[in-house]
Amino acid sequence: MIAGLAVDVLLAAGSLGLALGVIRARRVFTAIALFIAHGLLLALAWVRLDALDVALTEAAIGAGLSGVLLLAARHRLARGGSERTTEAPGRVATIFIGLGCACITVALGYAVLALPKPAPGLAAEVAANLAATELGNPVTGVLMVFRGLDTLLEAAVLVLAVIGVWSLAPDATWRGTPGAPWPAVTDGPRALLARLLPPIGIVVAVHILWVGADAPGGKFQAAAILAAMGLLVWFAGLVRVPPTASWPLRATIAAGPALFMAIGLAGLAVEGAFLAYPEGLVKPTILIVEFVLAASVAAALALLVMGAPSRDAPP
Amino acid sequence: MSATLFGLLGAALVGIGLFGMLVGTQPLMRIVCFNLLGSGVFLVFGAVARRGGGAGFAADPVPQAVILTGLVVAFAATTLAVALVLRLAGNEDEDRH
Amino acid sequence: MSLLADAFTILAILAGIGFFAAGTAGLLRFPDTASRLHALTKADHLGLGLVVIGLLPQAGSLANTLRLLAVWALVLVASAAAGPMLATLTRRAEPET
Amino acid sequence: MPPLAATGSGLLPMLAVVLPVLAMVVALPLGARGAERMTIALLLPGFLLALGTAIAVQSSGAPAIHLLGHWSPPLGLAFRADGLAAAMLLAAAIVIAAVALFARGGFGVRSGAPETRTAFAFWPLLLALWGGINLAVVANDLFTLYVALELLTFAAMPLVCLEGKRETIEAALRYLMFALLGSVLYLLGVALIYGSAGTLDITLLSGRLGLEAPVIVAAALMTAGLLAKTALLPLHLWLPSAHAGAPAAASAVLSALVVKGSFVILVRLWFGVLAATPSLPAMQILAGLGAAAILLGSAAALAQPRLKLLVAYSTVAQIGYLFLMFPLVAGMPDSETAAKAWTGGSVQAISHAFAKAAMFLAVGLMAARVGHDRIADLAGTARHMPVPLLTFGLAGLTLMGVPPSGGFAAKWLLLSAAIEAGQWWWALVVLGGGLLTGGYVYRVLSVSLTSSGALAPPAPQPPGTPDAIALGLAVLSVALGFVPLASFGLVQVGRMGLAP
Repeated sequence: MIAGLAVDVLLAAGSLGLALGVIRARRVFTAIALFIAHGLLLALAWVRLDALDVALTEAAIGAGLSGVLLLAARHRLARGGSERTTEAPGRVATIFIGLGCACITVALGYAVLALPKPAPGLAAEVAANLAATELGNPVTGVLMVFRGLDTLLEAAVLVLAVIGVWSLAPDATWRGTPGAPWPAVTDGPRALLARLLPPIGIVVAVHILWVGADAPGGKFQAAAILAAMGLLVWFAGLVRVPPTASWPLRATIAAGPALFMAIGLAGLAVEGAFLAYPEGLVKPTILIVEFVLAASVAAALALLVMGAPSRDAPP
Repeated sequence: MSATLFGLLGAALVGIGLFGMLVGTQPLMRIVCFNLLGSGVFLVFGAVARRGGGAGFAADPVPQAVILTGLVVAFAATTLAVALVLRLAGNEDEDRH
Repeated sequence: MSLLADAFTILAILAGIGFFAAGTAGLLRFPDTASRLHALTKADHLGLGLVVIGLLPQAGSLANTLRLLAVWALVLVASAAAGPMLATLTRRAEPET
Repeated sequence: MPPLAATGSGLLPMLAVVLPVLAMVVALPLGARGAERMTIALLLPGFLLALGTAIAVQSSGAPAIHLLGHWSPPLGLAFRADGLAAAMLLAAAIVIAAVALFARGGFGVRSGAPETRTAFAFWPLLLALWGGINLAVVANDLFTLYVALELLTFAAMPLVCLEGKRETIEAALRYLMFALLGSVLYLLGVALIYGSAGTLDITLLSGRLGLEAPVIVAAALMTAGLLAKTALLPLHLWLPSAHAGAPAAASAVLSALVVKGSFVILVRLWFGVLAATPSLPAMQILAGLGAAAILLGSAAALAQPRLKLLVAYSTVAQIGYLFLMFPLVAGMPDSETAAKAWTGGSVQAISHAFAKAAMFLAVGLMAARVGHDRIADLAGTARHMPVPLLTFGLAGLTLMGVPPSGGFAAKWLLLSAAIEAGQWWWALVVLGGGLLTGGYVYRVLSVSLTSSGALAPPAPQPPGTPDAIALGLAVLSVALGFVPLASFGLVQVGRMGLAP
């Protein structure tokens, strides 16, 4: 109990210190590095909050992919030279903004303390209905069955984000390969990692996907790991990404949400409600959707990190 | 106990992230601060989830699932913002040449 | 038997923590980046190794044993890759001190 | 409130959400040409689904409800199309159809021609926007509404800078920052509401929340977030540059629909989720901001040198009218006056959608043919482009609230509700806003009607389909005023905060 509290306090203090470091940092690079460290501490905080599914996702997406995305962006901006900056607010304005933000924090903190006890929630409802989902992991049950619509829409949002990012490319290069090209490295640490890790990563991702039905894990975590492996190989210049015009690439991104929606519509035809799964086949159906969705989400996440096709020279 | 502590941490992160987003001058810096703000929001949600444990679950799975969805959506938002910033910088290069 | 195993675990982990402490001290006190990196990678991974060895008797199952070993191996690979990268970057940034 | 029960007609709004989203996903591998054809093919079914929903809701006098996967709230998610939702579905289907047909000129792909970047992006973005707005009006779960908000933002932001000009990219970045801040604040409020009540379903929440600290903080955060997305003054700073910089077809949907999505969610928040929370002071603040938006936005529009910016500032002002309904509905709940104000706000949202879409399309046509949009140099446009100018004028009538137009019906309802509620000051704002609107519309018309001008006449073009489409929308916005008031009863069906 005491040990747990000590860990919590250390985590919270560390995370708070890093967050303050982020906004005090003079260089963007420092801020990003501190932010990544902050994300890793948060992943531990999620473990302490008994949210292992979220912890995995936070580590993989919140710290990992976001960190890579931001570092790569800073790298490209540093080479390009000019990042547009907006005017800083004056001293008085800054003080007022600071006071305003402090007020929001205090009000929010008070609200958190004033939440009703015992806490209302849906844990009992989930427990009572989990058997019908044929799944052991309640979070996966919520994501795929009770709130399947949110998951479906979110997968569609990722497709939309890829379209949005690609649409930001200049006309001259938009049909090229996503992101700035990286030179191939044949030896050195980057090549070592790029050759050694992906097989392990893929095994881990498939494992996490597979156990996700009954234990912490699932498609988002698996997809994030797969995306990270893809990015590693890409940064080492070992693979060429197909151009944005490539049909197989586009079909890969769209397949997961399209299949999910098709199954949802089949549920409408057979069972009379969108996203109603066929009785007795709930778990197999969900597993099929999760596998295809994981592949699509992984592709979308990796492409989102790579960014719009650009003609930047290699670093 | 953990729930309250991390809920309060979330409240602090919201304030810090918001401040950084409002006073920041470099777009990339503001995007980092947006992510701090987002992590604070998710922590508050996580505290709510932890408090709602019961019926054999250590925490309420519904808000946990909602947080997962939210994390992925927030990441997609970050990538869009970064892509815009990069495009803006690239455009300036073109103007200069 | 289990008492012996527990004693081994405690000793090994304490030794591991000792190496972590030494590594951290080195990171803070050594004068230049290369020696700091040296302190970090060498001591930390010896430390982690001892912690992992200490935990092995507590693993309970073959799967957990393999997981622990995998953690160690992956961290070794990561630092083996990250160390030289950082070294290269510093050599570029602070030439021949 | 009793839990929701599914109705047979619930399929219609559900399909109205799912089909555009599915089409957006499939559009990616199909490419621009396939996406364009699919969008066009979906226009009629989409319209019929919306019409069917409206008819079902009107005839049964109850909302159309679909329970996803047969799971009922609080565990599951429900779609609930009440009268307001049905009316918004219909308006969205019409505006999207008009814009899609209009955009075939600019973003259409001939068979065999290579896929251009703008066409590749435009069609899926339009579909996503359609799905997003439909979701925002029918979803009955606070977190699903968050996803709807993000769907709208992610679709709208790339539309702003579709042409790739530097100032439009800057506008898009500013818009994205406002929008992201808005949705994250909204989400924070959602977390506190779940912590207070243990459910996210609006129907279940209504009546459950009192005046506790977490609820008050949540309401403030969610309102601030939604106002940033709706661009109510003083959070409107992103709107003019974003809406004026986008291509005409995109501006039309942005101004007509996207800002209405977050507005409808705000209505659901205050009259659904917080139905049992005393809220009149907050409502007066909202309406006060709305009044400021009407007056300052119209004045700013009057001062704009460029036509597109004028139309964008006019949106800032017209959004203000929507917020006048809040204190009027909350002030005398369950009264005839509240019903009047509610109808007034809804009709304002819909007639502005038609009028503003028409106006942006017309202005886009004029700017494309003249080569610029400087108001001072528009002399002679009346002779060369009579149809777009007529469109602008008709849409202007609705914005001013001149009888008999949809805008008149809306403003008249708001005005008389304000007087009945004893809050006569809002009536003055409505009148003043109308005068200022008249001012900026007249300014454009008077210059354009001058026949002598330095304007080198563009190659005379016969009025084609695009002109007719824009005109059709403007006519529709006026024709709403001829609809007998009784049939606006649709928007009263299933109104939140009323006795069931």
